[in-house]
Amino acid sequence: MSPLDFLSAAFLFGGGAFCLAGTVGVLRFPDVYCRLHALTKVDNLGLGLVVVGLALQSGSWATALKLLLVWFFVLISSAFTCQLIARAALRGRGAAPWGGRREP
Amino acid sequence: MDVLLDGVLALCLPLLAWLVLRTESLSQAVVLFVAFGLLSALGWARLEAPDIALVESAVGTGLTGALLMHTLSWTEETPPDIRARGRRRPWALLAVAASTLMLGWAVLALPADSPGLGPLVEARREESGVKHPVTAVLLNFRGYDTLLEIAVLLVAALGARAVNPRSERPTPDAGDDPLTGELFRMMMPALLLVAGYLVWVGDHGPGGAFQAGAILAGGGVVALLTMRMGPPRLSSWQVRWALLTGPMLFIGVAVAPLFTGRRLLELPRPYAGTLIFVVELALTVTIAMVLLMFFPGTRPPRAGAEGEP
Amino acid sequence: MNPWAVYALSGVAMFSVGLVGLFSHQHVVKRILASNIAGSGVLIVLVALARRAPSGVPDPVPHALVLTGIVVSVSSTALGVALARRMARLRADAARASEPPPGSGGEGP
Amino acid sequence: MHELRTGLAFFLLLNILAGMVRVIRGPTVTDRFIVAQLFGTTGVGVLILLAADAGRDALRDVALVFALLAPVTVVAFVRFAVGSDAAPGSDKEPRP
Repeated sequence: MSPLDFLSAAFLFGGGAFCLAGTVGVLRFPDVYCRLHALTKVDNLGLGLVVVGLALQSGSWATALKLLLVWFFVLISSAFTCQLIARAALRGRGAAPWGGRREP
Repeated sequence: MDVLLDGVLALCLPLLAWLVLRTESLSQAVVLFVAFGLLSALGWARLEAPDIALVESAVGTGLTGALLMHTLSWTEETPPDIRARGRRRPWALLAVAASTLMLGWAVLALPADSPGLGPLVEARREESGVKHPVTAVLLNFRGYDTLLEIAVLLVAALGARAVNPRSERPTPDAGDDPLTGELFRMMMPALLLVAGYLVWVGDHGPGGAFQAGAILAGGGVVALLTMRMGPPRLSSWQVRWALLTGPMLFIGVAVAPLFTGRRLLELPRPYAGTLIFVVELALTVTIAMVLLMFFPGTRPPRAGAEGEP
Repeated sequence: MNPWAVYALSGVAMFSVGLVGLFSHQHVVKRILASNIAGSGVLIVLVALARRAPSGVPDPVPHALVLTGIVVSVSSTALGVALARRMARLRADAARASEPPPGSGGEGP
Repeated sequence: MHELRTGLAFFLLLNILAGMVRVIRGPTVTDRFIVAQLFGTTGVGVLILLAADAGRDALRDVALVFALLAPVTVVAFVRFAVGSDAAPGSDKEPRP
């Protein structure tokens, strides 16, 4: 395992950790807006670290650039997704933001 | 680890399918169905079928999800089929379980290593004019299926449009909303680029007209749902030509060999590659327009009885 | 139990779940989803069988057939959904026509 | 390295299954849709991990298509969630 492999393994583990954090966030957070926050963490950081980890061990610049392109598109769509869903939830279904009290 | 991944994926596909059909509320069923489409795309990827994973993700998850979500505002939320739950007789379940076991046994009884038609296709691949075997089979060896498939798409588009005639054109500038506007402006160039790439890569890798057409249709749907573009009206000649270029060119290419003494759909060897590429380009336009016509412009019925969709 | 058999059995299970769903629901869109799931089950069985090729390269003919199958199932779903929309609109029009116009004459049919 | 990648792909798949809980329990439609988006992104992660194996480069195109078509479902959902009388997401108050 060359040092590059160690580095990419570290990035992959980081990516996996953020994906886990995002999923747990979506499961545990009390209301729609917090869950949206958790969702976008998976998009940019979870996937980002996995992409960097794979780009390191892909060995060819073309593959690395394509991975970054995939991540770039996910970033764009996640930014718009988060904003659109939050506005739709606020206006359409009127999901009241969580008031800070501990729900049972 | 591979076995574990395959096992869990194969296990949770039917589980998710059952979950989709068990839920009462329709919106939950649709969202679960989108998740099911995603998992089946992963299944295709594990089964070494990248072409099908590509079509599943482009057409299945992208457009079918949007189409079903769009339909939710028409149909009532909690369907009145609670009674169906009580009517389930034990005999029916027993019969289904027995037939599933029989099907499973029949599938397992098949020989474990039959080569199938792979070697046959491999031997004749140079004649097809393309390097990727699936595209060779799709557009050359079994071009007949693809020709009829385009006809099926056309009939479905005309049927969907005939059933929803009153698609009055929403005012395109109604949605001058900066957010979706920016999303649309950012997405369209990327979609066009990737669609062109997929048609081109279809020659020597997974890709082709269906995936590219679905991606273009995805861009069109975003434009349609954000009121940037009215639904394609059948009366405008551009829509008609877009619908007809693919099939007419394909039929032309299919019939042309008859005049030079060859059989139907027998593409001449030297030009087969370019002919296939031209036909795929035309098919992309047609498929994009057909998939776009499935989205109506009409408003859901504002009947008092239904109230909140 | 080699990998293709696992997916083939999963496809069979999906097909029977879809079939049961098709017959046990009354709601139109639910039945469209059920038929879609049954279709996916059949396609997964077909591709799983294609993967048995000993040379490791899966057999491209079932792949092309399944590709066509997915596109046809999407177009049939779209047509089914269009019909469901039409039924909903007719039901809404009928509901509006039958209910007495509330107070100030209500909206026209 | 193959084992690590496949292991991480399996871990992400477990994440997707864990997300099912929120889909079932999710009180509102929006919650369920958020989980569907989460599956989309995690699915992209699994696909690029699988794509790193030999001969599986085409799976990156699949991940690319997933990433590109995510907004299509979102726009459809927004149109459904806001209700179709208001132009989706327009800042002005929904016209009566």
